[in-house]
Amino acid sequence: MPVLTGKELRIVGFLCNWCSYGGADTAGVGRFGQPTDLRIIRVPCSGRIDPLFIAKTLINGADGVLVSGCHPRDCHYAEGNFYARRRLEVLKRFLPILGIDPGRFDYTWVSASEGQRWQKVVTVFTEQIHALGPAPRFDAVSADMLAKAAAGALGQGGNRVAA
Amino acid sequence: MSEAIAYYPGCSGLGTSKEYDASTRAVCRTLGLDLVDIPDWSCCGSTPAHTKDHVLSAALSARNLQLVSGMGIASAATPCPSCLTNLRTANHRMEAPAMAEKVNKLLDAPYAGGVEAISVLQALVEKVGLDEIKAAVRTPLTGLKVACYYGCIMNRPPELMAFDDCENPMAMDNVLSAMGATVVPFPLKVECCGASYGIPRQDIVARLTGKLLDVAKSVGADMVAVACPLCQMNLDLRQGQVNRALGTNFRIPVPYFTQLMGVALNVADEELGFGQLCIDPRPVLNKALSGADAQAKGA
Amino acid sequence: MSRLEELKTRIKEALPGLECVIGWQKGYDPLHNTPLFMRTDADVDKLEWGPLNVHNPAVYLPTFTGKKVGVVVKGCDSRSVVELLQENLINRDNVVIFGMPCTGVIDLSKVKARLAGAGVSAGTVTAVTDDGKTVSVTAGGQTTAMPLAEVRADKCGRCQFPNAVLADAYVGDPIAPAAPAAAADADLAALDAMSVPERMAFWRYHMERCIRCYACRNACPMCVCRDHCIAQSREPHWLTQDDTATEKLMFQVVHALHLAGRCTECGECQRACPMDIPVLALKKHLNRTIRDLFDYQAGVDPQAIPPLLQFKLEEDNIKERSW
Amino acid sequence: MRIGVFICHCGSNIEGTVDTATVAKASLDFPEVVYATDTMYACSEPGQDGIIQAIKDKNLTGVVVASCTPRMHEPTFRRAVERAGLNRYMFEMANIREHVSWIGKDREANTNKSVDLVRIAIEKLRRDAPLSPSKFSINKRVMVIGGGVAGIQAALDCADGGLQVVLVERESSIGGKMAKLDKTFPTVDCSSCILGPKMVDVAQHENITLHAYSEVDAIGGYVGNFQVQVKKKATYVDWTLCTGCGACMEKCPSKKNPDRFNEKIGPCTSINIPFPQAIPKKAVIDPTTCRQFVKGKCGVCAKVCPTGAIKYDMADEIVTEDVGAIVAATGYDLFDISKVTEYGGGRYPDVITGLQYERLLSASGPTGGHIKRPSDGKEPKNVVFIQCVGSRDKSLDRPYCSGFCCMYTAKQAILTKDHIPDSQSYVFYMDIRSPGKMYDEFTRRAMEEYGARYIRGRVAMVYPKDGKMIVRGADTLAGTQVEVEADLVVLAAGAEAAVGAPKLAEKLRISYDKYGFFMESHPKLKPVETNTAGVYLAGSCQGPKDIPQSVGQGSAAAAKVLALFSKDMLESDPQISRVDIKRCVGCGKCIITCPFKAIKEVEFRGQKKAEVIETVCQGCGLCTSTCPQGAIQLSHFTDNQILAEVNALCQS
Repeated sequence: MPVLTGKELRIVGFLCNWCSYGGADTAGVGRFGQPTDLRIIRVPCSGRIDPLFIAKTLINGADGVLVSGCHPRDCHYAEGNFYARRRLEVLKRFLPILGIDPGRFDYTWVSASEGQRWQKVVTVFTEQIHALGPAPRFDAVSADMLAKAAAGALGQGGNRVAA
Repeated sequence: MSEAIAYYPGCSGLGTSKEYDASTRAVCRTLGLDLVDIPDWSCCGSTPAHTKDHVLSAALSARNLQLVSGMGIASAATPCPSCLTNLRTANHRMEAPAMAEKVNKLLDAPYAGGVEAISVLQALVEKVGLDEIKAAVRTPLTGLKVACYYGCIMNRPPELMAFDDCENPMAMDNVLSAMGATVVPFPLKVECCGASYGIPRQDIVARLTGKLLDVAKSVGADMVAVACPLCQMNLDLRQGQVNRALGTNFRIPVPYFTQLMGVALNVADEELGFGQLCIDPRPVLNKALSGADAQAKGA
Repeated sequence: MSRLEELKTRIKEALPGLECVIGWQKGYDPLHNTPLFMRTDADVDKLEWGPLNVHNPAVYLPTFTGKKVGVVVKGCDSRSVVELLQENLINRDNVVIFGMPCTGVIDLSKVKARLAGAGVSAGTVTAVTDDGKTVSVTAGGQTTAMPLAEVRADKCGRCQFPNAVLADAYVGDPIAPAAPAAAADADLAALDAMSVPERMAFWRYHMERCIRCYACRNACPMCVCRDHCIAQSREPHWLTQDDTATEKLMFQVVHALHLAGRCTECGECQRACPMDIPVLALKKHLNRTIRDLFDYQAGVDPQAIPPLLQFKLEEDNIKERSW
Repeated sequence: MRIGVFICHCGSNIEGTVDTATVAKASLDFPEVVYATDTMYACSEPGQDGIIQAIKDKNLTGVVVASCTPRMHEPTFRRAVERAGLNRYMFEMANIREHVSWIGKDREANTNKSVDLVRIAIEKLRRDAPLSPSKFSINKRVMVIGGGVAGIQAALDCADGGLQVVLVERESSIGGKMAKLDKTFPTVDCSSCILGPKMVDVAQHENITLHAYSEVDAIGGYVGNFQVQVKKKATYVDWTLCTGCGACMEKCPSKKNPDRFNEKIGPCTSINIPFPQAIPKKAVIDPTTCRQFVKGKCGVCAKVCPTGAIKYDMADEIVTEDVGAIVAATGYDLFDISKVTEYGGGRYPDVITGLQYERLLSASGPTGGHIKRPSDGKEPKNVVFIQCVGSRDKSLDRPYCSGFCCMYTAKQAILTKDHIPDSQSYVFYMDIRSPGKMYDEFTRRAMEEYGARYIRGRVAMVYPKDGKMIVRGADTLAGTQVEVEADLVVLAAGAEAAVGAPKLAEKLRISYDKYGFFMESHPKLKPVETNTAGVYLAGSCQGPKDIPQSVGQGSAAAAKVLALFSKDMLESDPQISRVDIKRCVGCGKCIITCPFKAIKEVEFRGQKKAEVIETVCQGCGLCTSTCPQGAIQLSHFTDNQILAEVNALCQS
């Protein structure tokens, strides 16, 4: 029973242990209520997050992925988030060419003391994903669209009129 | 030769500060700064508009900016700090799409942004440059001790005006130094003169302006150079009121900085409009210049 | 002495100190040149130069680790060599670079399409000649003249590096680069024109055609993991061997993201694809992003650190979103 | 693997909004789970005993506890499973309190989410491997960087504890900011009288090696085994010969240089000993003003020096010190008051900083302890103090409180009255922050006994008029504008990170905040530790501090060093990266990006390979996400573990 159908969407979070995971803890200690969709995977540092994890999560059907690390300059490991910032930004710009809405992925910085900021981030991001709705699945592209792809008829605006 | 700049004289430029307008045009022409008049420009709304309605106020300024945009010119210069504030505020407010939409509904032609509003002072410093200004001096103002008074809104709020130091601006000091004048350090250069309280509360203006004149005198200034029509009016026209209210005996000329530049650049006297001022600076000016002249000859 | 002969002379001079020199030779038919590994003077005499030298010989350099080899490069190939040097994947002391100015290579699929248009099969080619402007292909007894500008690879039309960016021996006078392309290449432009859901359909369609042969990877000069590619490993186990479009797309994403900031856009991945899947478009898109974000091109400066292996305290073009 | 799962109620903290019994039951469906139960307080003694008993009874080989955040009790449970005979790393936690029960009220959603979190913990655990730390020897010498009061205290405590100490000081004398102070609050005792003996102790302590006029150039190595290169800057005086007699200063013809020790309100000679109590008391030549250097001729000091110590051709020298721990005590610098243009600091000579005022008050200062204002040397009668100049001011990007300014301003108001009985002090303040022993009483004395007039409000501007400084501000309690005609204006300039602090932090591989202050490991529980093992903090380099706090931190850092060195061997954290040598192609991308220089290139059968230096690796995993072929894996956070978590969540 992974998500509550009709109520939740599948949102995966990758959080660095030192800042954002702690920020999420702080939000909990402060009883800052949040939507229940997000599932958090703890990693030592945002620099540990290979963009491929995010691509894999989205391609495999997650509706949203949220990454959060220490604010720039506050990295527990001094530099990890600086590398992460570059890699995650590249990934965010790459997703749409694959057919994944870039709004399904965001990254941000939340410190261990910023419980309220974490509450806001989770709330806004969850709303954003709900506004986008369940992610179209790569393995469930319609026959009609596939036929258009085979005929080289994509990108003629036809689909966008229909949508 | 620099790029063309649209010129927005403001309503005072056609009325109470004709001499500021005329000297600005003459000085820019002499320095090769191409000021292009904006056809069918309208009032910026001045203080009343933005006090009443931000959308209307922005629309009044945006109309003018839109006209400049239509001329294919990227910058508009105005001599009046109050107009400048309104023009820049309109630009700033319209960065918010919701505001831009409301404002554009009021306009005949929508304004898409992209026209920078600057002061004539900033245009002279940035578009012409101090070196060129200095090179153009024909009659150095040697011996003239002048206090530069910027007024309170020329550089403030700093995040909006984005020019010069907001507490200790130096642009006019540098320009008049380049003209050869001795610029005395004037600590109250951004203090308020009382502005439009000159009508309802003359006592306030007398106190504030009196302090400005008092400090200017104490630092040894022969005259106070200004860049704002309203400041000029308070310091010059109301100097008598100040004297009556405070029992003082000031008689300090208050020319526009462009008028003094005009003298140094050998602009014809009739274009500088010194006669329009209440206290004619020319006697003090001539005395200072001839004194320096005599000293130079004596040496 | 022609430039090619001069090049051969230079290679022969250097050959005694080298394990081999990599270049091109005539292939199994006149339309196809193939890689050449020169170990003797006789081998050197087989060296070819011209628009049929489509392969990127830099791909072989990492396999010679520890040995000193020579490589003949087109401008684009030289960028791969430089990128390999930038990444410490080959040793500068162990590679001797021979270069000549390049006026472009053909895109075999375009040539084949021309031939098909003329009603002849590419399998019957008996002769190919070129004069620097036009390629003439004789097939089935019939000669078809094709302006090089029309059948050359996309990358050649906007080539900024027709001369080797780094060479130990350079023959001929450097030529001027082409005008920078104003618009995106047709493949990328087509993707740009699609809606996001359409792109998903596009890749789903092409991934179903993918036979997962890894030719794209094997032809890529920057794919140096070789036997240790994570597409096939269990530790780490990124991909299963399931024959699904999802897994195949994930492999393309792995390939593309592993090339982010490293790809010199030589186009070998797409050229090698037996299914004509436009996998290069993914890399072109990434390169555009890298250029926008970091003002960087791979394989131009041997001293440069690839952008994803460094950072700035304040990034010029990355803005944090507000919440 | 035989996995046991324990779902904690945490009293009602979790059970209140999560059906723990259902979560336990659902866990039994997951692979390799042989036992699952809910438990009242997993962390309590009975709770831990229950886990230990289950491990023994059910032959468990791995344990998942779903309870609070692992940042709280992961070490607790690791020790528990270890007591039961398991490797401590065969354990995972699911955070169902802070991340579930405390942030949502929907019991169904929370229960469901808890099952998910347990599931990913199980998937991660299934790929855990036992890890054990390795041991390495340590060099029991310590370096203290910075010879202010915090550094002095740290050095003395370490030396008294029997450690060899290397103290590095940037200036030619130790003493730091405290040496410049006249008196100290709240006791008003003489600063140099209480600091001086400690400075002498440093000089005389047999365990302390002092490198004055020196800076840290480069740092290599890791906890227990650092190599620090110290640059001994050229003094142009052979200190082995210099006796500190001062004959050179008397005769030096270049006498009008701004004296940095006196905060540039007095002159000094080009060859100089900064103050009479300097340690070491040795002369230094400033080549930017010395006539021998500037004009190429003079040589007076060389002629008068009785020991022939002057060496005009001296050059910088690098010495390498091997140490096992480092204490950073680099202190602070003052906010540049000229940035607040409305106060005119830097433009008007009679607008000065509090530290400049200290020098005017000090008997060894440029005025011999008589308060004379810089412009005309007159004794001021009205002195205005403005607090929070460069503190608590967002517009200057200095939003923080510098902490000690309220107190030193009160002290200076008191001293002003002592020096000039007919004077009047005015203090413009925002709030008075005096939370320390006898501190609030002290500020009250300034007001009540010494008559300092405290005005709550900001000053809008300061300008000169007729030989006075007009200070205009708001009195927000009276709701009026006030103008004070002052003879002297003293700005309580805020504290900033020391010049060059970020550069040193990068050499030390420790974090610093956006203002350049060094980051402690935990703001409450690890205030003098950093995230780099073996590097500790003392004093204001971590944030503004007064003297008692700095001294306390100096001792605290020393205690940490002594505790570290109490063992002969150190254990390294085994959650570090490891290289699969078969997969490594030796490209060195991990070496370039590693923030800790913890990866080195090695030769293996003629091929280049990467190798992790176990003791240096901090376990961030940046290398793992950098390596394209996955050849370097962070233990306990391997690609396969994170992929398993992703797959567990993405299964529908």
